[in-house]
Formats: sequence, C-alpha cells, structure tokens
Amino acid sequence: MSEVTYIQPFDDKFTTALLPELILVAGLFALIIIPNLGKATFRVPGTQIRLPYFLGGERYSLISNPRLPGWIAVTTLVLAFVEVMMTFESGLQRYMIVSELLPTTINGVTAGDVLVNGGSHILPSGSKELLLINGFSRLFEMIFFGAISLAAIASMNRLQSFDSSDRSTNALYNNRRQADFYILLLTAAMGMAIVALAQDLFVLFLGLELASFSSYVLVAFHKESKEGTEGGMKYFIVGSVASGIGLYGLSMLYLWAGTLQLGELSVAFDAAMAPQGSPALPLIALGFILVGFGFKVSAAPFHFAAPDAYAGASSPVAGILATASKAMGIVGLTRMLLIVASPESNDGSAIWLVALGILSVVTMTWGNIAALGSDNPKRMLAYSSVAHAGYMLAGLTAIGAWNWDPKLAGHGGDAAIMVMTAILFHLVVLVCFKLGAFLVLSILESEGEVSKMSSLRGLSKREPLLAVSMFIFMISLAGVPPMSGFMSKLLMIMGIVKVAIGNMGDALSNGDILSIGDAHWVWWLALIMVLNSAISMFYYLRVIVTMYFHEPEGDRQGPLPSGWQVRTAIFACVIASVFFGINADGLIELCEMAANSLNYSWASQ
Amino acid sequence: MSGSSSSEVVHSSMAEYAPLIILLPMLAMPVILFLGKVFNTNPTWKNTLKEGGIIALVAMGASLFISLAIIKDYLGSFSNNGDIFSLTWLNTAIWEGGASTTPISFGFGIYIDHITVMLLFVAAFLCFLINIFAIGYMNTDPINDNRNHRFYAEFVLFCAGMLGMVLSDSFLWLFIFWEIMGLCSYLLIGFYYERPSAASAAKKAFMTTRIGDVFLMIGLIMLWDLFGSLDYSIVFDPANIAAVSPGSLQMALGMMFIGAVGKSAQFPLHVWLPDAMEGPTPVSALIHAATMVNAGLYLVARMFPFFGAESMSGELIDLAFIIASIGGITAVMAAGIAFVQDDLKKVLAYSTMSQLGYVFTGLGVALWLANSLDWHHDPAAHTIVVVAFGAALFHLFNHAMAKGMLFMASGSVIHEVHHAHHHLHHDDHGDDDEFDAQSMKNMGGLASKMPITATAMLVGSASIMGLPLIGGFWSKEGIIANAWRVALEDPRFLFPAACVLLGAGMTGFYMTRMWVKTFAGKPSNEVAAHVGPTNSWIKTPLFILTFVTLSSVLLAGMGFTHWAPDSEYSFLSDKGLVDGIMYELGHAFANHDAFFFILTYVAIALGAILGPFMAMSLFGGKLEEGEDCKPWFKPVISLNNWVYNKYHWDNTGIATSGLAVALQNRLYIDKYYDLAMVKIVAGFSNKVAEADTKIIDGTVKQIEDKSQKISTIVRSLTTGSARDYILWVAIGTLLIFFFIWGVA
Amino acid sequence: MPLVGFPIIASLIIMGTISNVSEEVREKLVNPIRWAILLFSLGLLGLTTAMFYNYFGDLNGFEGIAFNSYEFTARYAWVDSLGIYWSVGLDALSFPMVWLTTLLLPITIIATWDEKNGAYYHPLILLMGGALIGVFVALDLFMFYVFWELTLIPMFFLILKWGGEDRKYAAQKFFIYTFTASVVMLLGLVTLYFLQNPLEPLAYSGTLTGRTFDIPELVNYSYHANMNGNWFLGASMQKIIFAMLMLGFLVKLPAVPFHTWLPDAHVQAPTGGSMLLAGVMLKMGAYGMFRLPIALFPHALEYFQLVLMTIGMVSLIWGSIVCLGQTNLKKMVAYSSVSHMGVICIGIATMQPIGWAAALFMMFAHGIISPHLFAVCGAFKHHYHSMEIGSMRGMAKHSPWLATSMMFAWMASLGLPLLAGFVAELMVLIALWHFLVAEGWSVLWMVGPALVLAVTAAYYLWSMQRTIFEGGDETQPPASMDGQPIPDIANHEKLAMFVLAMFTILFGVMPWIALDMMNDWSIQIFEGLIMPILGNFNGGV
Amino acid sequence: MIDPAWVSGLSAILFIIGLIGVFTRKNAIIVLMCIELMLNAANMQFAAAAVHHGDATGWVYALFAIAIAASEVAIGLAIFLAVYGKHETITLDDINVLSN
Repeated sequence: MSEVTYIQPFDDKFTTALLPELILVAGLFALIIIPNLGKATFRVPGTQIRLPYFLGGERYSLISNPRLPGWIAVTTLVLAFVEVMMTFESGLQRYMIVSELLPTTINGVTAGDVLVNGGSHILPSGSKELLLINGFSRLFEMIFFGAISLAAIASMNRLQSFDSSDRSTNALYNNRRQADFYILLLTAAMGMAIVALAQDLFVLFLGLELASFSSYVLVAFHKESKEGTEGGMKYFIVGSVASGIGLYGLSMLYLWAGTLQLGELSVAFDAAMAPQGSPALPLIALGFILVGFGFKVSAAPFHFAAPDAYAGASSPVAGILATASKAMGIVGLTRMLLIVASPESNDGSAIWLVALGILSVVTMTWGNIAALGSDNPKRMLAYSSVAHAGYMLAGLTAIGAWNWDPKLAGHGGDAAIMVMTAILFHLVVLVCFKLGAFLVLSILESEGEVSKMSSLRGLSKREPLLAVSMFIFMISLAGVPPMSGFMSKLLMIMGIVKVAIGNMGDALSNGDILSIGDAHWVWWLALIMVLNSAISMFYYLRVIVTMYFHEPEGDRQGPLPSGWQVRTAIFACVIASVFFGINADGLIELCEMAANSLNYSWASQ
Repeated sequence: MSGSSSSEVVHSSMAEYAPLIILLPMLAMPVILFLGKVFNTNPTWKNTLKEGGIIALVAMGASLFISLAIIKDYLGSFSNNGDIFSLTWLNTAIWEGGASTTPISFGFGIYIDHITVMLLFVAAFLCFLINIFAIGYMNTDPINDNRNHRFYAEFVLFCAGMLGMVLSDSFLWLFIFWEIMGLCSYLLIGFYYERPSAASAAKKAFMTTRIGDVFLMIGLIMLWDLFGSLDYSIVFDPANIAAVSPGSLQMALGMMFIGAVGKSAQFPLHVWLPDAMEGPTPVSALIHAATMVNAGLYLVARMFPFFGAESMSGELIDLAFIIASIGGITAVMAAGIAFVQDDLKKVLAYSTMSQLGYVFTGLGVALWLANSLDWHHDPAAHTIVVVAFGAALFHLFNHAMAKGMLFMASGSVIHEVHHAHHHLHHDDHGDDDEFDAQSMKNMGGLASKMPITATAMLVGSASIMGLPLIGGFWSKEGIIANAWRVALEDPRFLFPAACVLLGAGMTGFYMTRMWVKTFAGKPSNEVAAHVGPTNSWIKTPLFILTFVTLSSVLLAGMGFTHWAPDSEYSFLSDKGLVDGIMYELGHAFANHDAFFFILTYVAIALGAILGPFMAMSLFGGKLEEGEDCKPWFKPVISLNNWVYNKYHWDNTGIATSGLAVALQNRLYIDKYYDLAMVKIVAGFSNKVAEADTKIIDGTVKQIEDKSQKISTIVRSLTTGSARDYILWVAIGTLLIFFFIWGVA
Repeated sequence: MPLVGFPIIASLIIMGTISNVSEEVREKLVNPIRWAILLFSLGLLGLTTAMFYNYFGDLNGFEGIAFNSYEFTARYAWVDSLGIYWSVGLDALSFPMVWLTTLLLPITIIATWDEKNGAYYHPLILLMGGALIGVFVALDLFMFYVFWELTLIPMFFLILKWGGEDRKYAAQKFFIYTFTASVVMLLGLVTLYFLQNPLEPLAYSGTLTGRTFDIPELVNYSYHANMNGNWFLGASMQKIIFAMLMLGFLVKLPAVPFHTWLPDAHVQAPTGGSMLLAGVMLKMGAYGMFRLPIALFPHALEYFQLVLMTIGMVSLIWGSIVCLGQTNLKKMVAYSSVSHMGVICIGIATMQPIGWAAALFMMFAHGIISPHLFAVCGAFKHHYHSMEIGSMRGMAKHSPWLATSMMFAWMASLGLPLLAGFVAELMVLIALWHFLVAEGWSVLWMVGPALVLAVTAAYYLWSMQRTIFEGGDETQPPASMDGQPIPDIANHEKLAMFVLAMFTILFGVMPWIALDMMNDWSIQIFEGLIMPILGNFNGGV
Repeated sequence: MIDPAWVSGLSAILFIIGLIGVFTRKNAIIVLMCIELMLNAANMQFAAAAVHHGDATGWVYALFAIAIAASEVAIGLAIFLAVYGKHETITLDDINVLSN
C-alpha cells in the first residue's frame, strides 16, 4: 500500500500519472480543431484588415485530406497505448488520485485523517479516492487502447471518403463524418480508461456511461442502413435500461452506506455480512449493479441486444463491443464483486457465488448453443462473445469460492490470483483473436453485406493469407493449442480447478479418502466449460470449412479490396494470437502482477 | 538370430544343412516371381526354364537330396531324436505374481525323429515329383499363358511351408508353416482367379481351414500355458507331462485336433476339399495327396508322446475316441459321396477324405492303445502300440504315394482329354466352353490310349482299395485290425471300427468305378476317342510312383508298419528284409488269433472283391473294337467285361433314390453351411453394421441434429423486439435477486 | 529436439511462401518442394534409424534402460509461471512410434507423390509428421497436450482439402469428436496437476502454481505415493482422473462405442491422410495410455481392468463383425483398424508384461500394415473411381501389382504368420489366456478373439474374392471406368507399397529387432512400477 | 422535513413504474421517457440519501446523474430520428430486421 503515491488533481505528478489519459484529451482537442483549421479571417470592423483566426474557411491543403482525423485518432490511441506499455516497461509507479490532499506542514493530523506518501501528506477524512493507477488499471487501459487503436486503424478505409476537391454535398457530408467517428472512438476510450481507474463507484459509472453513449452512437453510425440504426437503437434502449437499473442500484448502495468509495464499501460489506443474516438493501443493490455490468459483458439473459448490435454495427465497432466494452464490464464486476462484496466478507464464500455461478453456466451454454445454428458470421461471433463472457464469469465465480475450505487459509489467495490472471490473460488475448476475426469480416464487409456465412466462401482461394488469419482466430477462439485462446482457457481451467481442489492435496497426503465430490462445486464449472468449448468447436470449424471447402459464391470472386491499414491490424492480431500462445510466459507474469495489485489483501494472506 | 545350438545329442552331419531344405524353396519363390515378372515372354524363360519350373525343380531337387541324406543318416538308428539346433525368436515375459517377471521365449529349430523322417520323405519326394509333373502339365496348357511363374513361386513356397512344418521343433513353428501352407493353398486353388468358382473355392478352403486354425491356435496357447513352452523337447518330456492336469491337456489337445480336422478335411470341416479341385491338377496332387492334408495327420501323430506318457495313462481315451470316430465318420461319408461323383478329380478328392479318415481312425486307436496299455513295461503291449501307430503312419505314406500318383494320372487324363477336345474342335479355349474335361462321362476306353497313365491309375486304385500285397493293403489291414482290437476293449470303438470295415468295401466300389469308367468300356464320345498319349514330364513321376506303390511289400517288410521309436523291431533291424516280409505276410494272412484271421479275410472280401464286383457290374465293359491295350490290362478289362455282361443290373432306382440324391448334393452339408453363412453370419453382420450406423453413429448424429434444433429454439428467443429484450433483463434481475437471496 | 521443430517450421515456411506466389510459379515449385520434403523426411528417417541402430535396436539384444528414464532428453523453460517446459526425451515406449512416424513420412510422400495441389499437400504431411513426433517425444504434460491437439489441424485440412465426397462432414466430425474427448482429458490433466501436493515441491514447478507438468517427475512422485497399498491421489480421485484421461485416449484409439468418427474420417480422407491417420495417429491413444494413466495410476488400472477388457473385447468383436457387413473397401479397412485397436486394449488389460509388449508391438506392426492397407485402398479409388467392393473385379489380371499388394496387405492384416501382425496377435492371445487362467476369469473371454480370428479372415477373403479374383464376366470393367483402359498402379505407388511390404516381412520374420526393446520396456515398468505397487495381485496361480 | 424513507419509497415506485413501462410500451419515445423515470428514481434516492447521511456527495451524484440523463435523451432522440429515417416508424415491435 505504501508504494502508492497519493496526489490530488493538478499536482506536479498529476501529468505523469495520467499521461495516457491526457494524451487522449489532447487528441480529442486535436481532432476537433485540426480538421477545422482553415484560412478563415476576421475582418476588423470598419477596416479592411483581415485578421486570420484559422478556424473555418477554406481548409489548408495539408489538412484537407479526409483521412486526417483517422490518422490523428490512431496516433493518439497508439501513443496512449505505447505510454501505457512504457509505464509497465519502466517499472510501474502507482498513484492514487484523491480529491483533497494536504501537505503536513500546513495542518496537523486530525482524527480520521491518514498520513500518506511516506508521512509527507495528509489525507483528510472527507477526501475521496477517485482514480487509482496501478497494474490492474493499467493493464485494462492497455486492453482498451489496444483494442480501440486496432479498430481505429481498421476503420480508416472503412468510412467512405472523397477527394477534397469533390465539393458535392455527399462528399462533404461523408468527409465530415470521419472526424465524428474518431471523436467517438476517443471518447469511448476515455470513458473506458476512467472505468479502469475509478475508485469510486459513481466515477466508474460516469466513465461507463461516457463509453456507453459513445458506443451507442458508434453502433448506429451507419445510419444509411436499416440494420445499423436498428442495432444502435436496440443497443441504446436495452443499455439505457440496464444502466438505469445499475444507477438505481448505486443509489440504493449509497442510501445504505452513505458512500460509494470502494474501500469504504468493502469495509461496510465486511461488517454487514453476518452469519445470522445480512441487510437486504446492499443485496438488492448488488443485484441491480450486477445487471448493469452484466449487460456490458453481455451475460445471458442481458445479452439480447448484443447480437443485434454486432450485426448492425460495422465490424471494427462490433469488435470493440466484443473486447474492450466487455473488458470494461469485467472491470466493473471485478470492482463490485471482488472489492466491495468481496469473498472475504463472508465465511466460506461470497454471497453472490450461486447467482454468478448459474449466470455463468447459463451464459456460456446459451451463447454456444445459439451460435451453433447461426448463419450470420457477425451474430455467430456475437454469440461466441456471450459464451466467452460465460467463461470469464465462471472464473469470477471461482474466485468467489476461493475461501470455501477452512483448511485453505494461506492458499486461497493464490488460487484467486491464478483465476484473476486467467481472466486478465483472456481479456488481453481476446482482443487479438476476437477483434482480429471482426477485422477480417470488416474487409469482407467493405465488399458487400456479410450477413450470411456464405459470404466467407472460398476465402482461401481469394485471399489465402486472410483465410489463414481467420483460421488462426477461429481455432484460437475455440481454444486449440498452441494458440493463445488455448492458453487462456487452460489458465481459466487451472484457476478454477485450483480453487475447487484447494488443498485436497494435503488431505490426500494425509491418507484421507477424497473424491471429486469433496472438491468445491466450481470444479463442475470447469467441466461445463470444457464441454462448452467442445460445442463451440462446431461453429468455429464451420467458418473454416466455409472458407476452405466451398467455392466462392456468385459475384464474390477474386481478391478483396485492398486496405493495408486493416491488413496490418489483422497481421498484428495474428502475430499476437500465436505469440501469446507459444510464448505466454511474459504476458502471464504481467497479468499476475496486475491481479496481485487488484487486491493487496490476497497477496498478504 | 540370437541363441545357439543347445542339444547334446550327436547328429548326422547332414542335419546341419536341414534349414536349407526349407530355405531353398523359400528363396526360390521371390527369384521365380521376380524373373517371371521381368522376363515374362522371353523365349529362354519360357522354353528352357519352363517359366521358372526348372528353378523350382532345382530347389526342390536340392531339398530332396538333403532330405534323403538326412533320412539315410537317421534310418540306421532312431536314437538321435531331438533338436538339431534352436534359435530364439521371441523374447518376452509373463508375471505370475511374485517379485519378478518370468522370462519366456519362443524359438525356432529343427527337430528330427521318426515321424519327421516319414513325413519329410513323403513331402520332399512328392513335391519333387509333382514339380516334374507340373512342368509337363502347366507349361503345355495354353490357358496358363505367361503366368506359370506365379504357379511355381506359390508352389515352392508351399513346399517350403510343408517341409518347414515337418522339420520345425515346436508347435508354434508348426503352426506358422501350417499357415503359410494355408496361404499357398489359397493362392494355388485360386490360380485360375478369373473363374468365380475357383475364387470361391479358394476362399472356402482358406476359410474352413482358418476355422480349424483358430482352434489350433487356442489349443497351442492352452498347451503353452500348461508347459510354459511349445518346444517339442520340453512338452514331450515325460517329467513335464507328469506335472500337468490331464483334463487341461485333453482340452488343449482336443482344440489342436480341431485344427487338424480342418486341415485334413475331416467331417465336419471337410467341405473345402472337393471344391478345391478348381485348382490346377498339380495343385490337387500337392495339396490333397502329398502334403497339406497330411499336415493334420502329422499334428495328431505328433501328439503321441502325450498319449503315450505314463502319467496320462487312461486319461486321454475320450479324445482318442473322438479322433477315431471323426475318422470313421469321414471315411464312410466321403466314400459314399464318391459313389455318385462323375468328376474324376472329385472322386479322388472324396477318396482322399475317406482315406484320411482311415488314418485318423488308425491314429485314434493307436493313441487309445498307447494311452490305455501299459506299453512302457509290457513288451506285448508295446508291440501292439507300435504296430498300431506304425500302421496309421504307413497308411499315410501309402496313401500319399498312391493318391499323388492318382491325381497326377487323372491330371494327365484331363490334360489329354482337354487337348483332344481342342484339337478336335479347333476353337479358342474360353470360359464359355461347355465341355467338361474332368467329367468321367466324357471318357471311357482310354486304357488303350494312355497305357502309362492307365497303369498308374490301376496300381494307385489297387493300393487305395487295399488289394492284397499292394501298397495300402498292409496299412489298411493294420488299421482295421487295430480298430477292432480296441473295439473289443472299449465298446465305443465299435463305431469307428465298423466304419472302417464298411469303408473298405465302399472304397473298392468307387475306385473300381472310377477306373472302369475312365479306362474301360467304349469311349463315351468323340473326344474320348481322340485322346493321345501324354508327354514325358508327366510320365516320369507316374512311372516312379507306380514302382514305389508296387514295392510296398518291400517297405512293409522293412518295418514301415512298425514306424515308431524304440521299437524292438525297427527299420531294417536285425530281422532282415526277407524275414521281415515273411513276418508281415504271416501276420497278415495267417494270424494266430482267430478273430483277426477272420477279420482280415472279411476286409479283403469287402474291399478287394465285393466292392470291385459291384462296380464292374455297373460300369465299364469291353474296349472299342480294334483297340489294343497292354497285356496287364487284359485280365482287368476282361473281368470287367465278364462281370458287366453277366451281372449288369439296372441301378436307376438306387441312383435316383433319396440317399443317392443326397450324396450327389454332398449330404447337403455344404448347402447348410452356405445357408448359415448367408443367412446367419452375413445377416447378422449386416444387422450389426446397420446398428453401428443407426445406433452408435446415429446417437452422434442425433446430438448434432438436436443441438441444431435447440439452437434454433434458443435463437428464436431473440425476437428482434427491444421490448422483449428488456423483459428478459427484468426476468434476469429477478432471478439474480432470487439466487442472492437464496444464499443470503 | 530437431525431430519436432524442424518439420513443423520447415513446412510452415514452405506453405507460407507458396501461398504468396502466383499460381504458375506454384505449379513449377511443386516438384522441388516435394523432392525437398522427401529428402528432408528421409533425413529424419536416417536420424532415427541411426538412433535405432546405435541405441534402441541393438541387434544383439537390447541392453535395456531403467524404468522412467529417458534418452536424448532436452529441457528448456517454456512457461515458468505454470511449470511448463519444453521437455523431450525418448524411451523404448516412444522410440518405436517416433521411428514409425519417420518411416511413414517418406513412404506417404512417395505413395501420394502426385496428389493434387502438391505444393500444399506435401508440406502438410510433413507438418503432420512433426506434430506426431511431438506427441511421442513430449515429456511434459502441457507439451504433450499441445502436440496432441496440433495433430488435428493438419489432418483436418488433409481431409477437408483432399478428401472425398463427404469430406466436409467427416473432417468436422473428426475434429469435434476427438477434440471433445481431449478437452475432458485436459480437465483431468489439470485436476491431476493441482492434486499433486508433495512435501517438497517437485522439480520444474511453476512459480505461480508451485506444481509441475513434468511427466518423469510426476511418475516418480506417483510411484512413491502409490507404494504400500496407498493410492496416489486417493482411490476415488485416482479413478476419476484415470477415467477422464482414458476417455481421451479411448476416443483416439478408437474404441467402441467412440469409434464412429474413424470410418467417416478414413473413407473421406485422402490416401496420405489415411495412411498417417491409421498408421500413427490412432497409436497416439495407446501410447497415451501407457505414458500417463498406466504409469501414474496402476491401482486404477487394476480397478478398471474389467472395463478395459470389456471395451477391448467389444471393439475387437464389434469392429470385425461390422467389417463383415461393409461394402465399402475403405470403410471395411477402417473398421478393421477398430478391431485391431481392440487387440491393443486387451493387451493392456491383461496386465502382463507379455500383453503390454504385445500391445506395443501391435501398435508398431499395425503402424506398418495399416498404411499399406490404405495405400491399396487409395490406389483402388484412384484408378477405379469407386470404393465399392465388387465394382472392380479381376484385378489380378489387369492390375497385378495392385492385386499383389492388396493380397499382401490383407494377409498381413489378418495375421498371417511371419508377417508383422501375427507376432502381436499371438502374444496378445497368450497374454490373455495366461491372464484368464491365472486370475481365474472365465475362459469364455477367449471366445471373442477366437471368433474374430475367423471373422477377420472371412471379411478379408470375401473382399479379395470380389476384387482380385473373378472378373471374367461381362460386368467388367465397370461403368465407372467409362471404357478407359484399366491401368496398374504407378511406379511410386509400387515403391511405397513394396517398402511397406518389406518392412512387414522384416518385422514378421525378425520381430525381435523391435520387440526386444518393447519387451524390455514392459519388463522394466512391471518390475519397476507395477509389481512394487500392486504386489501380488495378479497371477499366483 | 420529509423522512428520507418516504422519498426512497417514492423512488422505488417510480423505478418500478419506469421498468414496467419500458417493456410494456411500444413507442420508443415513451420508452425513453420511462428510462428517464428510472434515472430520476435514482436521483431522488441519491438526494434522499444525501439528506439521510448528511453528506453532500449525494447531491453531486444526483446532479451528475441528471447530466447523464440529459445526454442520454439527446443521444436517444438522435438515434430514434435516424431510425425513423430508415424504418419510418419508431414502434419498437415493428423494428425487427435483426433477429435470431
């Protein structure tokens, strides 16, 4: 704990601490301003003196390129991403940004205040913890920025653009939309980053809404099509309802505890969860909040809008929904379930264990079964995304069970970290292959509709490299070694099994007779999970078979439209998918570090 | 091979070369096959090397030479029984509990004793002669164009299998070579692969023997489990035999006997043999007379030490009875079917079965005697056992020689009839040819045209019939006598004894019928009238075998009827040849025991008088006017003519009776086997295959289909209306409450 | 170990390169590529043969190595945190399989020299070979599993791209079926992984988990835990994990009733795919059984002995009877594989050194014979455009080479003495009988194998009668030939079949070349593992 | 001063009305209004809780939530407009091009 440096907004270290976010803000400004720079002048009234004020007017030739917003956004996102990476690389410095921080020299310490930063600062009792920069939040930022920058790169040739000399309304209109799209991407990234950093549930909620609103618009961005608008609308309505429920949950929680600070809520929960019965209010609140985040991770039965949204949105956007947006939901769930209603707070296991366990089973099974017969590749990927949410929920469930065995004292934290590592690893590599798959569809989309599996036909003949990429993404999604998807699934199974088995090994070496019934029931989650991944094999293979077996259909012949940007992005995804499968060690260590920093109490136990 | 010579017995120096007997033909096979493939139409290959026939002949000659050298060395004394050398082949281990595994091994080696010597001579000698015959027969048959190398390759491999089986020193290797023979018989019977009948006959032969082989294999494994080895030197050791349970041993031997039944075409696994006549005649001679069918006899003969062991005394008589009974049944049944066959080779085939039945009966009674009598200590009993066993082996010998000769002679007849047919009709030989060169209906009166062949046939038939003093007489009398001897002791044996006695008469009938139908009487059609003499490749073996068969009185005198180890009266022993012959004659015709005296003459009356008489009264007759024949045929023809004219009677009633029809249909056994195959086995397997597809794979497919259906249902919940989605959110919320509340 | 890495990397590079060149260039490259791959695989064969000659197959009798010790080992850290190592090594269990794989690679390439799209096909075969070798040399559970699944991918593509009419269904079924079983196996492996809890952490443990995937370490650990009547992991857990692992292996083997993927895969697979599938891939199941469940859970093996025996018997009998009801040549051969794999199962279930040695030899012998069978089937299909038995008769006349090859392969498969298969069958029967008598089981168990010996002959003979023989009637040649002259097989096919035949004879006549090391391995595992742990349970007549 | 519990109760009623409204009404605008109702229920609760705890943060939360609600309406209406442009209806049940 003491490694965390407490700062308040606009301290001197503030810029260092929030550099990636500030880069995003700068990028946002740049996106808004730069495309508007022009030879506009202002005539000083009454004179002929024209003072240039640069906004508006005839655009400079340098910035008249309609692709410019894209470049700005990509640069910004990549910079932010690189910055996040750099913070890992150069030894992560942890910061807690609080609303108020007083130097010790000014005031004496009063009751409730805490000495921080090696005793040089006081944290007054009314001060709120707002944002925490540590391994966990940085890792999520990495996921968000990585995913969104890949999507941004891939979108660069997706949006219609016209030469700047074309002065038609349509051309102007479309060129203008370029900036809008990337602004929304950046705000989404911004919102997600806030979610990752937030230490106050309401701050988290704000970030969530920022990201959600951006994504609603992004989904509906193609308003020329029925599907686009419809998907956006459904996503918006169901999302709003979910977040409304979530917000109501927050308000109840606030009503109960008088605070939405994670740390304080956690203490309150610990105190309230007594064996003889718990107060109703926090449990209702917990349920409501679970719904709010459940929608974000698209857990069944809150997932219904997701397939429609994925199908309606352009593929890179759908990719963001399936990866970054989902990761955001996981952050929320992690904060809520593991910090606030933490398993430590209850003897044996967390209060939400059964509910989440059932949710995870329903989610993964529903997703896989629905995907089985789906003939729309995007919907199929959406359902598969539901299934993957189920796997992660299973992992979270396992963490909830980690101190089920009294004999586990001293071991449980390891298991929890193992599972958390697995979830983080999964989220990272999910960006590689799930987004990658969407990007492949994106290339196909630039040719025409991709609402039928048959659109993929003969891809191996038309674009062998793309087909190989898609193949790798598919088997990675299915969890076939040596792809990273396998590694993540293996980690997840390992984590769950470790939790379930606990220290049965000790009992075994004492000669006790144990059977699988003596393990915690979350072991069966692992079994359901592997069986589900076997089911999922079926529809992933169908994609492969369609690509390699069938001849190209109808007018879909020959190579696809080029677009080196999106191909680069796909290539990066392929490399990462394979690399993290074959050489997972570094990433596992990174995720382990992040998992460790989620909850210091685990490590200390 | 690892391992080394292990026996301390001093051996013939030739025995060191014994492996060559097997190896030479075995190596000749790829050579012939390769050369034949490469030089297929080369004139030198075709004419000088006879498409590989000469290479085969050289290999077989060398084998025969080495065999004879070994036999010569061994004839002087039978004491050098046992392993020549042995090599380990398989090393493995079993675990019988306890702290370590027990290593076991299976080896290969050469083992020579009196039975080996007998069979070695039969096999090597007949293979060589048949090889000579084959060159004359195969290479002149235009239907064999350019594929005789295949015949010779398979032929030599077959011979290698037979010789290997005889020489090997363990039941395992006996089985291995036994199977190789089985393969070769399959290939040889199916030599005319394009004929569906040949293909089906080959399959039938392999399949039927395979069923026997399965039992044999299990029997061997049971035997192995009893002794921990399959080496003769170990399993024949009385000390080892004393240690095993008689019941288990009897089971094991019984299983092995079923193998022998299959191989030697005994009831009920006899069905393959008549069909196997689809192969070229040399093959018939080889498989059905000289070698393969004898393998089963050899196997049973090999069991002698078990029956003879003191510790087993009286324990194995049930098996001995079964052996004898199977032989008896087959002897009568096959003879009966032979009554009505018109196909020359088929008659011989059934005759083979019948005669093998004799040998089995002989072996059965010999084994019974060995098992019941106290022959280790009682010299009289010893003689009885040795003579009984010797008689059976001698019949094997006689039959092999005679039947080999008969087949070759019949081949010669068929060959020439075939030629005559072509010569006459000048048509291309094709498969649509209706003419059946093997049917006796197309022959008759050939005695004048093919004197050597007819002679050989005559002598061979006489030998099989047991005409006094010729070949089979000695051995057959011995078998019948011993069968009755046992029957007096053990009434169960009345059945096989009666069978063999009855069979003697039946043999007389069908063999005579065959001869007179073929050689006596008038040519039944134009073709038969134009048959010419045969070539010298074919004549030579006939000539040699005729001599051997005729000289069996000498062989008998030399002690062939006492062909057993530690006989006080062993081969060419102190008695000398003349004394030996006298002894045999006296023993046969002037037995001191009144029962056997009468029995002998009853048998002679049946086999040599009644049977032939009946046959002659029905078939044959005088030759065509103006046809001249060799002087030694004249009495036969005249007798036939006389009987035919005087006693000819209309047998239509019998020939069309139910029994005759049943015999013509082989007693419907084949029919029911086929029925069982088609209805039960094929039907069942089709059902199982269907179940595999419908039920096992069907379950998998069901899962697939059902999951697709469920998927459709699940996806139909996504109705497309945002209101429904929200409803689901609400339901989900309630469920979450429920579960959180439930826990809390 | 270069044996694993090189083929995979080489083939990936080749395929990566050719996918980027134009159609014409690719056509031109086919020949150099297949020559290069042939030479490469021959090099591998040379390497393993040298190992064989110098180490494993000492012609004067294999010297023997101790139980749970390996040769040619190499170990590199792979994923430290989980205790995953790139750990390879060979013992007498894995070596024959590795050698077999390297033998079949060039033979497969030669036999299917002219396969269409060769620029992809031959590298794919090589990739397959590399993955298979990886399975056999892996001494790390993770690595084992990775290669285990990796083999699916090239095979999937071989079936999908070069297969028959219904290849789409067959390829998916093959993949999903075996994948399903192996994920269950994976869960078993992971459960096993976390149940290990020695007082001292085992070597090569993960930093995050504190457990190890190292097979020798685990075997060693389980050996000590199993001693003195204890069950490693406790009785119940041991049984459960044993069952989970066995499920994966039995499906791969395949054993009835998990076998139906095999006929579909075989019938649809191209010749080369079938050859490798039947030759090596099925053996992965049996190999896995020896490597993991048997070595780790001898108690559970004893417990499940009856089950395993039953499965083996059912596979044996069911497989052969279904064969009898087949009209499709390749399907029949595929089911015969099921039947033969049942023999392996029985050999294992006998729990006798001879039975295990026999199972190992059966794996080896079937690995040589079954590619021959499938090469013949492939040639049949290739030349006559039909797979139906009876559609083309009289092969002996118009295709003597194919007929000879077929006859040879068929005979070898039905267990003709002096060909490789016989030794294994004989030994299994001996082991079974000895086991039955020693354990006091009913000898009626023997009826199954006995029946099958006859049935096997029946279906092989039946099929030969309708292919090699006959053909003199007017129904030949069949309509599928479109009046074309009937060709015999090409020279490269002849060569491949001839080489296989020679090896079949070699290992039939001189089985000890391979059997000695297998036998030694069986004795070692018995004396080193089974007997100390299980004590006197078996035998003791 | 009203007891915050009453306000909480009112907000619960509002929330339930809103929730029921969203899945019973067909017109998107009405649904949007119902969503606003739900958000407002939360706002009231925040305000009531702020009173209850004597903590000003609750009011801040409420203010932020109002801002969120406002932007939500803006976005929602924009999307509905776009939907109307393509589908010519904003009846939720009739907008189901995407399903299954």
